[in-house]
Amino acid sequence: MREPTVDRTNDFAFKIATVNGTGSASANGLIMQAIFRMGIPISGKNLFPSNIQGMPTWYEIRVNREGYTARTPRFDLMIAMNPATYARDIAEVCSGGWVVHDSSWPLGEDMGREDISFLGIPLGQMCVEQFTGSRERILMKNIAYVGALAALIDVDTDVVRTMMEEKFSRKPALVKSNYRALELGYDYAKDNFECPLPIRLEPMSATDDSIIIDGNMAAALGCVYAGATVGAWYPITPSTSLMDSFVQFCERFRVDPETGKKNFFIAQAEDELSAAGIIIGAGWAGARAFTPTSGPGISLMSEFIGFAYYAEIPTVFFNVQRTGPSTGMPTRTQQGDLLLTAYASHGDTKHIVLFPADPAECFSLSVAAFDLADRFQTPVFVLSDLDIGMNDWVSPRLEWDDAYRPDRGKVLGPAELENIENFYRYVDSDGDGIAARTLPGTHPKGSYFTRGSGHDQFGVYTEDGPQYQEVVDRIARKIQSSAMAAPAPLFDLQNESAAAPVGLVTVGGCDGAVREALALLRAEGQELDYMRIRAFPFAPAVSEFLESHEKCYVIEQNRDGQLRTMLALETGVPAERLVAILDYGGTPLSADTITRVLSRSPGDQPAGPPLVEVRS
Amino acid sequence: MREPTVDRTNDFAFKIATVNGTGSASANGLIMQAIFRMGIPISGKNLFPSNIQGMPTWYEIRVNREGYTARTPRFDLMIAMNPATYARDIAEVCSGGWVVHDSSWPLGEDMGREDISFLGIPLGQMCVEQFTGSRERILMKNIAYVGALAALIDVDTDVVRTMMEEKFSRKPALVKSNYRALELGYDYAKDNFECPLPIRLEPMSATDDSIIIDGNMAAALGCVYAGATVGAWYPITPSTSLMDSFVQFCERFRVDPETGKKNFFIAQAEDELSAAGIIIGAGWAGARAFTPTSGPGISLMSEFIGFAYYAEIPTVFFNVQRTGPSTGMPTRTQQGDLLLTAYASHGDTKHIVLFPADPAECFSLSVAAFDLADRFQTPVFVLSDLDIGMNDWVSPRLEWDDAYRPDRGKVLGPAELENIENFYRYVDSDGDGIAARTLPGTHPKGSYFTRGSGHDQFGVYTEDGPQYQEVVDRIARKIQSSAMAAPAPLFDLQNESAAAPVGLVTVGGCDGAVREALALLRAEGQELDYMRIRAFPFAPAVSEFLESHEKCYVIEQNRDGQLRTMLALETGVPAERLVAILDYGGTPLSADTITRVLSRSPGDQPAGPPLVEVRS
Amino acid sequence: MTYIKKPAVRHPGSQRNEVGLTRHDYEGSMSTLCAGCGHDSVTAAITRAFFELSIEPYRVAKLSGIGCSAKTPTYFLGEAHGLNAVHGRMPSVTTGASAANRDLVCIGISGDGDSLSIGLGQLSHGLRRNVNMLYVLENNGVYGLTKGQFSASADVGSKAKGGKVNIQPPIDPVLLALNLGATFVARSFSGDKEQLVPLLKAGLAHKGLALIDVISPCVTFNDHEGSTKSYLYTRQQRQDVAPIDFVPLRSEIETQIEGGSVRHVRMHDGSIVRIRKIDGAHDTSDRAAAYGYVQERQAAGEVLTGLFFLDETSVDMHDRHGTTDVPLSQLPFGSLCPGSEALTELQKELR
Amino acid sequence: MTYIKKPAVRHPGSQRNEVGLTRHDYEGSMSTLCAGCGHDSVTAAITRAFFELSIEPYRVAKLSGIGCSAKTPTYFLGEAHGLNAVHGRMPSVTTGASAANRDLVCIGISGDGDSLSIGLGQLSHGLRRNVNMLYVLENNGVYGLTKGQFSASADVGSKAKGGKVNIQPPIDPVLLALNLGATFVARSFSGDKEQLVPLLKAGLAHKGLALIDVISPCVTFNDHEGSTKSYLYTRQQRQDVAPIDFVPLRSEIETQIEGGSVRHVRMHDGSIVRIRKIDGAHDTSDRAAAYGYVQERQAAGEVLTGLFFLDETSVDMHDRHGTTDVPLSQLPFGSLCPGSEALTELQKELR
Ligand SMILES: Cc1ncc(C[n+]2csc(CCOP(=O)(O)OP(=O)(O)O)c2C)c(N)n1
Ligand SMILES: Cc1ncc(C[n+]2csc(CCOP(=O)(O)OP(=O)(O)O)c2C)c(N)n1
Ligand code: SF4
Ligand code: SF4
Ligand SMILES: [Mg+2]
Ligand SMILES: [Mg+2]
Repeated sequence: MREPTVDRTNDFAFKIATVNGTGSASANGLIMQAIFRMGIPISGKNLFPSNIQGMPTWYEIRVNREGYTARTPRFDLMIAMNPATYARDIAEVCSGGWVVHDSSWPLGEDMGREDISFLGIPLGQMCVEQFTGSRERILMKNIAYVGALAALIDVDTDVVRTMMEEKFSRKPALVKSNYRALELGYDYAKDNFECPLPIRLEPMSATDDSIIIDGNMAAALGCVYAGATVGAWYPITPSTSLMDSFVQFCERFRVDPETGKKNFFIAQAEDELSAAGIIIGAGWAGARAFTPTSGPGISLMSEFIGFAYYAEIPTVFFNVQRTGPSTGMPTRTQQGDLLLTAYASHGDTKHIVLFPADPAECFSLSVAAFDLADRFQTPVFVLSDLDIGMNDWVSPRLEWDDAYRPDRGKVLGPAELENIENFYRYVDSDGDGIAARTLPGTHPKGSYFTRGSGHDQFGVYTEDGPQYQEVVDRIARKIQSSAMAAPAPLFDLQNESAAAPVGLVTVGGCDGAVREALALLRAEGQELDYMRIRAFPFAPAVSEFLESHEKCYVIEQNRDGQLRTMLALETGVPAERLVAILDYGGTPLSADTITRVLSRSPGDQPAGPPLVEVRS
Repeated sequence: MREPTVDRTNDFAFKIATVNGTGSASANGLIMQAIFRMGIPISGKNLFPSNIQGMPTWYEIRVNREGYTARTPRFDLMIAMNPATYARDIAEVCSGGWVVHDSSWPLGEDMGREDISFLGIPLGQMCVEQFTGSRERILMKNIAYVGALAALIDVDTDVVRTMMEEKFSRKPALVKSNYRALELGYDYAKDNFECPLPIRLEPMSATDDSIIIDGNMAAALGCVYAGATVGAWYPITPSTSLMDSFVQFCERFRVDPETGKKNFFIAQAEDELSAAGIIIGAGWAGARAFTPTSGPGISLMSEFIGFAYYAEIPTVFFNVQRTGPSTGMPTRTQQGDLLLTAYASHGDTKHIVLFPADPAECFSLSVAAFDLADRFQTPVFVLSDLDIGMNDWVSPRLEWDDAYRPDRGKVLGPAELENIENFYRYVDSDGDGIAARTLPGTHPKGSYFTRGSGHDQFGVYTEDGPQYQEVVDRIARKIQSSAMAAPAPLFDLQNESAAAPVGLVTVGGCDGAVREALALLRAEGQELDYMRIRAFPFAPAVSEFLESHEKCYVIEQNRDGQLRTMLALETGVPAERLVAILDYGGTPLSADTITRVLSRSPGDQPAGPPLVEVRS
Repeated sequence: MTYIKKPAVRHPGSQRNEVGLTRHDYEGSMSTLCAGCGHDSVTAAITRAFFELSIEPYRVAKLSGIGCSAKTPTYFLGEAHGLNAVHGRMPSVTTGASAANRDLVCIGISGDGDSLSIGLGQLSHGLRRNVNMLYVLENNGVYGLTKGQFSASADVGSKAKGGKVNIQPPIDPVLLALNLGATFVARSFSGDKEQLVPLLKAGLAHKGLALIDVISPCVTFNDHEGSTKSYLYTRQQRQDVAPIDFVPLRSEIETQIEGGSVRHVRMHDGSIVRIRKIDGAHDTSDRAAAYGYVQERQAAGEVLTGLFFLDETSVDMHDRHGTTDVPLSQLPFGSLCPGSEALTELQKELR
Repeated sequence: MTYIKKPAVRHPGSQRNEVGLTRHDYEGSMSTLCAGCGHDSVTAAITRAFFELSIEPYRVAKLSGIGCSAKTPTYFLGEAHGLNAVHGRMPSVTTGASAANRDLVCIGISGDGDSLSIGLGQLSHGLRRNVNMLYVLENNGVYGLTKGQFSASADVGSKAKGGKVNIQPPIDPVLLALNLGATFVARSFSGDKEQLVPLLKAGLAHKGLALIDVISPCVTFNDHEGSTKSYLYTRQQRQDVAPIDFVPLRSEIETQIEGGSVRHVRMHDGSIVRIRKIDGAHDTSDRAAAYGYVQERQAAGEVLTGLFFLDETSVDMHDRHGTTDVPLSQLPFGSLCPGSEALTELQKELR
């Protein structure tokens, strides 16, 4: 039970349970955006089904005045609009919390929860009375619960109304009915309940320099800004919106206003193999090219990935991970493809992988990915996930330095070729493991034959062991050397001068939850250092961190502790010093998962679903 | 330089350099088989190009009275029939050795090798004189060098003649010309050189209980004996002959003599994805089904492999490895797919992998693979390689126990289903991690829906974290438990009671070379234990061995030390205690590679090509 | 063996078929597709076809790939084994299932994305193998499940919900199948049970791969004007060719024959397909004519439906291969393992 | 930019083309194929076609998959960039290369295994995209490089070297391409340079995907009696349809025209294809007629060669898409990156 004395203003979470395809998504977005505009740190997590219409769907909102907006599984308020999931939704409400439900038809039970308050609102009935046609009635019911919520937690209705005006600027009739529905809910709540509840909002100014964006959109923007011109893809959740965004941005920024001609080329390929082939061909011919996909796509692209690795062709793959294995849970998140991506394809291979933690990094690491791909002439993977990619995040405004110029790596152009005796594709003339390449169509002296079969340093076909080894050994050195050029790990150290006894290590979208746990645990008096890895192969700083801590907890979202595996493997730190905290049920990580393991007073920790697995 | 005092009888190696597609392959096979019939331990390694006609090809033969027949890179004699590779062939001959060449046209030089003897025989000229038509002349030149060799090293020509009679029993004319060609070479050598050379043969009886067989044929035989009925494949070197053999055996053993109907079904699929789909469908429907492929095929099958893993469908995949990455060197060997195979597909996956060392194990481990696949309801991989699969090996006669009955695992038939209340596909009723399955078409009560998407233990689609986890956690336990049922590692311990300070660890086809090195090193007085791993996930005995040795050398044929990686990862033994000895130039491993690193008197070791990489 | 389910409660008036089952026994779990989705109509037709053919559900294997269409096998024949493969790979898995057990009645459900984009190779080679199965392609011109991108069957110029216009020429599965040597090729419309049910029944009776392309509108992403896969367009532009009746083996052949010229085709299991020719123009045994006719009407903007081609001499995968009659999965081990003596004999040759 | 190679030694009598190069300049490294392999003849024809068209080799990108056929790009145009992709995936890589640089003259070489088995999807969808490339399918009915298994173009009943008989109906790439909306479809025979060279030249001039199916016998595994892809069979059963001449842009149009009815087709680059009709029966602008004709002659056991179909209004991938004229790979970064101000503007909408 929550202590009543705690100030819950701008510090609570609520969940909206509805049915897929009934228009609730935009109502929920409205709430998220309104609270954001009130300046309050907020996150929204959309738990949607792999279905188009009729299945249960949830939207979770957390506001936190201190800016901790990782998912929390503890909800103070449930807007229970879906009879099909009513029982389990009620069960998720914290003791002392509230349930808003549609009292138009009796649900009967309180499901044994006498510790929570039920706020019945005849939403359906009111909408039947006020609106005509089933479509409008269904849609407006969503707006009505927004209204009720506004009254209950003090959402600024002026802000909501402004948003409605912006959204329907060309359809005044719609604005009117939205207003009306908003009022319906608002007034009913005001009239019948003690508003606001203790969980309530108060305007702040914490989001003034922020935007709302999802990771896929940010990554797409990164592709545009990095100068990517060729994109190929095959639709797959949760990566699809990355290409949708890229298309939109290209149509906005890359169409010649005079001729209408396009400074980009996008191919919806027939499958993932073809998408991989297209970007490999484009990379070979000198364009910056990318494909967005998810786990099954990477599996299908495996053969091509090995080709690009061995033939040394720059390409960028976005893997927006979902819950595996196989088709798995396409609309749930996971970090299950770390191992696959790092070592994809048969034979000896190892790939550069970047791990963005949030949309802002989806933007910046996209740009980095293209630079690394060009510089190291190899496929680079950006490993995002469904939570980062598809959920709306409050993000600091993205920054762009106009001085940025792409690092295209060693590409010999016509002028350089004119002046050299002979061009040999795979000769490493300066010892950095990288050989210069040329682009087709530029100069007769630059020609060479690109192959995934055995070749010597001159690019000539070979079946000779030492000649073959010379090339693959150089490639291994080259990939390893990328560790110094790729985005460095980020640290939050207890003390700059000496290492804490215990380290927390994580990757990608776990960042928010781990930072929150870090603060809670430090507040308990624990000494902890924090490292978030941003690239593979690991930089020396990664080994140093692991070596300087007696014990590290490796927090990640998969069953098998894949990051821990890679750390043990690549750094040589004994696996027993790395303890995995694993969460792989498909929802975004919450700080509870970590504190439940690490807190000194675990009694205080709320019991949670058995989502956490600790392995050492 | 070889010491002249050493007895070289039945202890030497020679190499035959010819041109692909000129009929030398069968001549070389003749030599191999004749020496085998003389009872002498022998091995033949075919180094052929990825080409049909006209490129250089080599055949290496080693005889060793003590039975060490791993490849050796030191050749006492070169039969240099290919002018295009003459220079490099000569360079490979040991000091004090011999070169047989065709003196019909002058090659001019001794390539600066004054330390070896050149035995010129006008093979071409003799054949032009004795035979007509270019085809016959080319073919008979091969037989003529067999004749010369017979004289030089004392091959029993009666044995050779018998083989010719067997082979051409229906074409007496061919027998005659073969006889003639054999004599041509034999007589010339006898007349012109001091025969036999110090490297010579003497009949033994070491091979009386042996056969000559390649691993692919043995594996195919394993499939037949295990009762596999469905095979699907897409041709790829070096796996193709596995299916070719299976077809032949089936036509021999599996055709109803009366009706002519076939107790098997083989599909040449349109690609590897389809081959995987076919065996998955067949496994699901209750047949034992398999596909032979190589690295690129496994990459392409990755998505399907994850499906079979998660949907729990028994299937057997033969990966006859070749040199990667990508197309790599299709006619060279490597152990480059260990990591890929063990963790193939996106999401959390782990697979049962068996590692045969030679054809006899290709036979027995094939049978084991089908039993494990059925018992654990999962894909099982048999990881062979080009050397094992395509080279002719002298093998102890294969044994078969007629009491063997396939372990079909937990399959509920009509009778069992009749008697149970309800069937739920993924409920683990006895706690061993394995749930019973049913086959389509058997009983109404047995029906269930198989899916690669999220499902609960009842087989019902789910997007719920805990329900999803229940299933994937059980699968993880199930796969881990296979370690106790799979073929155990084999040991050769210095001393049964106490561990030696150093262990040698290897896998698959490295066995012969490592055993030879072991004997040499022990003869030097070194204390060494030996373990050969035969299955993944690793049995507890594997960890115990690693833990009980201060240092282990992990000997394998890939660039990145994949076995070492997997050992460090899965056993938790610190990586620094595992030192990799890596050989990945594409030829079968030789003992030199190991002794060059481990011998106390490395000065005595012959210098070799830079094929070895030591990494720790 | 035949297991007949005996439901505890008998709904009065619920009709029973020859194996004593009701329509209800052929249903599956509740559909989770959008209300009005064409695929649900196909499901209903499939349910009816199996019921009317009196096939016991447990003898059926129902397979699919991934997509809205691929979800439908859960919605019919709850007592049949089902399998959702990976996207686009249903044909190979069905090939394998049928290889292992030739007695299985195999039905594969696929979508246009599943079959014509990622799965085009598998569809084509499945056709070539003439796997004994009914292949239902629920064709809506879009990727429904991933929210409405164009599939390879979208017509040039057709507009997606977002306004994007398709610029790629479509693949017509009917023409493709005729081209690749398919032995049973038909098209129907999800909304027309009267045509679809007999086609499904004939397809089930066919020995070999029976491909039925079913125009099945996606109400959410592709049922607007300008889409040739919409309810409206299909209703307006449909032209039936060679409608059929299907008379199962065990039914008496009805004597009453409707007007027009009728051809009787005896299927491998003895059942009869009666093909009525509307205008005498189409002969279902002439592949080239079928191709030409479909192509010609297409050029005229019409969607031709009906049975286009049926190879009465069709030899299915197993018969081509010469597989034994007993399902391979049921052969006793003794008939598969040659035993130790044979091994000894064999090894004499390996010396 | 044009780089003209000036060889040190001029072979007397070696003819030079418009860009000053000799035939030798269009050669590559020595073939490693079997003596007599049909693929080598195709290589020679390709060499000649490029020479005669005076295309500078460095402007060409030559791509292939894996197979004996796929090896051939190393044997021509040594000064062109080449790429051996993975097996069956040449079309997608070529799509990407052409996407990045629309000025590249793309030629893709493939085999029947590469294109009709593992690569059937990529060929089909490459055709649909109408990538601007010449696609040469060296068709021998077998997998040469893996030693003679049947490919998907092997005819029913054809015998492999080992005696195995093919039981699957073949895929005819010509019919398939016509079916899928290809804009240039032809067939020739590796042994007939007089027909093949002009076809290759026309294919290079075509804007869009020009598919030429070249019967190219595998002397090692499929040149025996009973193989329809053998030298013998092809020589005997060949029938030419609509032979063509090709007149490059820069050549004067010859005034002398051979007998018979001749149609001139102007290609996008201004060059002319002259199509002679042998019997007046075939119109290369009629897709349906082409399909019917090929199918009909095939049924009669004939191998029809020549140009079957040419869509003069072909709009290639880039033009359909509306890509800018400058190769994307050459666009300056400034024209690609919207810059910080645009980002600030954009983000105003994200609040
Ligand atoms: C390998 C892979 N790529 C992509 C996807 C995503 N995906 C799921 S269904 C689908 C398309 C479905 O279209 P269609 O087959 O036409 O079925 P419909 O939903 O229209 O019935 C796609 C692209 C996937 N599941 N697997
Ligand atoms: C993924 C993959 N599977 C199989 C192979 C083996 N393979 C190489 S070439 C080839 C077939 C070649 O046939 P085709 O394309 O007809 O060429 P041809 O040799 O007849 O000219 C095959 C199966 C491969 N290289 N990669
Ligand atoms: S999205 Fe379209 S295809 Fe999918 S269920 Fe809805 S209507 Fe049917
Ligand atoms: S095997 Fe056949 S296709 Fe390959 S090179 Fe030889 S003749 Fe040509
Ligand atoms: Mg569809
Ligand atoms: Mg071929």
